[in-house]
Amino acid sequence: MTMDTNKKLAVFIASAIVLAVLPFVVGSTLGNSWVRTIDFALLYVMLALGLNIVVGFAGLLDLGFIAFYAVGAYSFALLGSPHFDIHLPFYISIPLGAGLAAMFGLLLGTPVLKLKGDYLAIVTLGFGEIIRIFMNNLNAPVNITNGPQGINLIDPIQVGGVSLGKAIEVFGFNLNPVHMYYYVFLFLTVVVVIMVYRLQHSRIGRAWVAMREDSIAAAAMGLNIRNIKLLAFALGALSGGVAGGLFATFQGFISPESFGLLESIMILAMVVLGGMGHIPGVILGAVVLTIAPEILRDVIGPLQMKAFGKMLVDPENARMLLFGVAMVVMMLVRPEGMWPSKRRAAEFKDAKKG
Amino acid sequence: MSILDVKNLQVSYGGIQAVKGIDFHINKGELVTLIGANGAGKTTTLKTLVGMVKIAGGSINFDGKDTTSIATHDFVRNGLVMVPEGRGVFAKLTVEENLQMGGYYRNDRDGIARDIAHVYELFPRLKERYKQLAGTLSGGEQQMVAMGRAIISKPKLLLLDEPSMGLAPLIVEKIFEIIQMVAAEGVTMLLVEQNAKLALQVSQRGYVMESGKISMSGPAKELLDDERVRNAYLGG
Amino acid sequence: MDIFLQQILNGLVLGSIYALIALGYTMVYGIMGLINFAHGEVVMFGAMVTITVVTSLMNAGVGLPGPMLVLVGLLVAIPACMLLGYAIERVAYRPLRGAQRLAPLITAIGLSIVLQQVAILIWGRNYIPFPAILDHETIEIFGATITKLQLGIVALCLLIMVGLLVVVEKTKLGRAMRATSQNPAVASLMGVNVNTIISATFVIGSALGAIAGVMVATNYDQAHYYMGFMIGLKAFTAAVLGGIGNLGGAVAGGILLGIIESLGAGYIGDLTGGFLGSHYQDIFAFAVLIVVLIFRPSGLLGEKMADRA
Amino acid sequence: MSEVLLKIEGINKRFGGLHALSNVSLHINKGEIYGLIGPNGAGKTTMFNVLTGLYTPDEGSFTFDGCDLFRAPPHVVVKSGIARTFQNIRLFHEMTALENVMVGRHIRSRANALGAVLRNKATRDEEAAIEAKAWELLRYVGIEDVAHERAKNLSYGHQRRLEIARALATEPKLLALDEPAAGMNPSETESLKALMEKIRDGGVTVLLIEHDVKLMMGLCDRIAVLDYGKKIAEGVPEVVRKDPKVIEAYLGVAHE
Repeated sequence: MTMDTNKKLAVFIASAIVLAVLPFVVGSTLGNSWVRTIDFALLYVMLALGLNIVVGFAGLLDLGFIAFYAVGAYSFALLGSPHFDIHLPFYISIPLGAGLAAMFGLLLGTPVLKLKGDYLAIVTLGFGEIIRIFMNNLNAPVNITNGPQGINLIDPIQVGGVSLGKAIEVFGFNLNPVHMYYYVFLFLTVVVVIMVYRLQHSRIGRAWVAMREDSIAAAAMGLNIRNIKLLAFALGALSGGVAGGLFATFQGFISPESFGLLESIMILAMVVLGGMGHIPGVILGAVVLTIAPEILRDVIGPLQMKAFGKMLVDPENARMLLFGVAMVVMMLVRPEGMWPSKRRAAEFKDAKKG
Repeated sequence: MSILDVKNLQVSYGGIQAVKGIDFHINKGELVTLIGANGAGKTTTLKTLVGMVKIAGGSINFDGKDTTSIATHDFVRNGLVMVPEGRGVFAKLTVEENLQMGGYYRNDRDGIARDIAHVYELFPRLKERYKQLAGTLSGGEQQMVAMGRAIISKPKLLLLDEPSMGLAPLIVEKIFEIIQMVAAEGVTMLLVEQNAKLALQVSQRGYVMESGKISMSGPAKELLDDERVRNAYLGG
Repeated sequence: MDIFLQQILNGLVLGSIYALIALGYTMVYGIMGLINFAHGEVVMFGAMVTITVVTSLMNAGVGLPGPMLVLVGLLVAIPACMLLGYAIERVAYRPLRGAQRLAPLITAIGLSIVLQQVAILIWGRNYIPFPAILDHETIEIFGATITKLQLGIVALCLLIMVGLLVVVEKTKLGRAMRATSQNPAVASLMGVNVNTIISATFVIGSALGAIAGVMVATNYDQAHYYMGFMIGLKAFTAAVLGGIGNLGGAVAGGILLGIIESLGAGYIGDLTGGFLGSHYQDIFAFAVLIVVLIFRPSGLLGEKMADRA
Repeated sequence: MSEVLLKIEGINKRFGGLHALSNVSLHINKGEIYGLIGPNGAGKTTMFNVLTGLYTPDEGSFTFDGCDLFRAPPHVVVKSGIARTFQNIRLFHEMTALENVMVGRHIRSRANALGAVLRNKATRDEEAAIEAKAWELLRYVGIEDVAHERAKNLSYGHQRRLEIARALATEPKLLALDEPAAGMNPSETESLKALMEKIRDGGVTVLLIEHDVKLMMGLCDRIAVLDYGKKIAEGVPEVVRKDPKVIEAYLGVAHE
């Protein structure tokens, strides 16, 4: 309790104001494509916080997390697009998708409970790939997912008869879809943040940490390790499912390509590089890893043109290369992440010493 | 002439001082025993001698050299060999392969072969089972493997950590016979044991360790008759 | 019946390659207890380097027969991959030994990405064809066909596996490797430099990976920067299937997985009444992996671990 | 005759070829301090792991306070009222002392994920109760002044006490302590002894594994001696101490 209440309140109000006007400031200075990037950053914050429950809190390495995002996205797309010509409103299809994702979480969690570390990582990775393979191929003989072509024309969110998919004018302000979705995403992100924060500081959050630190001692304290693990899987998947639904409606189009292993690794990297188990760190990780590549995309090309007069390295290539190098270097020099919790920072310090 | 000279040795383990400044020495050709209750710091002391645990203070002089900066895998070249607690045989290697591991650092094929043959003479039991996986041997036979392997390493000093641990009384006696046989080969040994009586019976000198310190030392015969040794184990 | 035999033959070819790569995983796992996530990339580099060497030799007008060209390519690719394997261990694993388990896994994933991107830088994003220098002459066995090249692949795999077994079982190095994997502390008391042994393990595994990479490239007539991922994952599955850490298990697991996959691909349509087609081939590996890990985590030939805490 | 709290009969546990426990039977009465001693490797800790559900025994029977706990998983064992500590102290090192004890309350509390997220009144009340109880236990073992320290930064003696407080938080009827005095100096050992007596007098039965026979003699109401996985003696300390089989197990057989 180092900050007094007034200071906290001031910080809170200041950040609320910043977050409220952010899309307009960014939109008018940098252009709406950057607002879109910020929207994606919020989606990734939700995803990373979800994965953080599994990896950061419970200490279970999951390399197939993107599967839950996919389940959420496909549920929304199938329930709100011309593909089956079902058009459920978002407030039904998003919870449905999230619930389905949570069920998949249990489905994956149940058989792999006893696996540890690397084995768990590989099996979850395999699970993610299986889901992707199914999405890619379930277009025949019965067309469910429309295969590699993906699903198009997914319904935008409708609030009180207003579609967020089209620009509108309110009091002379020109509201673009990217602006409107920003507020929807922001709202849900705040909900997810509150949810994970409260979970972390509850009996259940303590149980996760205890299990992560010493599962034998935790079992000896009467913790039902099986249920605690399953809960982590299900709740993580739930957040992933919500983010997936939002992704589908925001993009209006999804295909299996968006749900590859690299995406899983990207989200894991957000959690790890940000600071596993630490909510502010994970948020930072998600924001940095969403925005930095976009900046790089804008910078790498022109920089090369200036320096060498031609493109030596394709920007996409350079971006991924930097990402890989960053992962390696970060693990070697600062394995606790950019903004670790005090607890984790200490763990890593001790590991280095010992 | 002492082959090992330890002065004011201190070792810390995760904040706890396990060894709190001990002095001891071992002369060439001697069999010395270090006894004490569980947790007294005996095993830690041995591990420190072969570089498996870092020393926090004091000095170790082995064969005229300071050994505190030598890597564990170089000790055997210098003539210091340890048989760890639980004997440390490679369970999935055959008896013969285990013995060959004893000669790992040596380059004289013929010499190793001769020494292995010698070990088989000492322990005919091993010769019968040379192709068997060491993990399938009895505790006593495994001890023969561990000791035979150590002989092939040609140690100037052999450290034995709790050779009797977890074995039935009959086998324990067998093991002490083996230790005496190896001592008769002229190998200098430091024996760490919980079974105080047996250990002192086969040794020339002994040290008693209690909570990280050496509380008593002297000729083994004297320690054996000392009422305080008895008390250190069973309480007054 | 000839479809059955055909699928068995196909599976055998595929399985031998899996087995060769699985050996790399299983050796590293046996000695360090870690999955070398970047091993698939070593395989990819082996394929890429060989193709490059062969193509440049051909462009330079060197008039060697096809198999000789491939051999020269291999002779370049093997040391290159050995170096790569050595570097992977030094960069991703050695500094993190004793750290939390997550850390080396993540550096290895990072390194995989780096290696893939480097491959794109060098060779581009497209499939590169294996030059048509090997003839694909087929022979018939009871109505099923197999190319001579494929027969060669199987034979070479078997030869290498036997060679590796001899090294591990009969040489001083092999003995030290086995001793280290069982008890590194005692091995170091015997004078074994554990670091050297670990490096040797990576280097040998990488050499096998290089050879396997070339086999994949010749078998499918092409190579690609991303090829290491799927094949690596399947080979890992094979290693787990056989019992990770067990060399014989890796071989058996590889061949078994290859056959399961081929038979699965051949029959899945019939089995599911046409609902699932042969493009589901890839799920077999994962399904096998999951099933094995759940019901027999120690693999088919692995020993059951005692339940000591 | 005092009431039997824990009754195990003919327990066998093997690890591969090793017969770690052969046919061991123990009866522990309500309200006593019961000691389990034996040389290193005698099977004491294995016995403990069997008692607390970490190992599943091969044969035998195991009833506790009227419940059949044979092969029950750890969380069921704890729920029925057996709590333990570990020989090599297994705290949640990065959690504070207070949080460690709060984890111990897990089995006696019930808020679920939804409650945690909504933070309704029932959850808040329960959370407050958990914290209050944890403070009470820290005071009980005498370490409330380090409540906010991370467990790993505590002194050895404090860690031992914290582990006991954490175990007590599960409201055990039987508290099983695995070598609690290991690595302690004489004055720490003395005050630990006092704590154990206080716990017993508070109505909790205590089962104690110790290597330090001296400590056991003055503290335990009854003692059993294990050697090579077999029970070789049982009874009041004075008798056990003079048993030749016990002396032999500890000092070793003389070499004829």
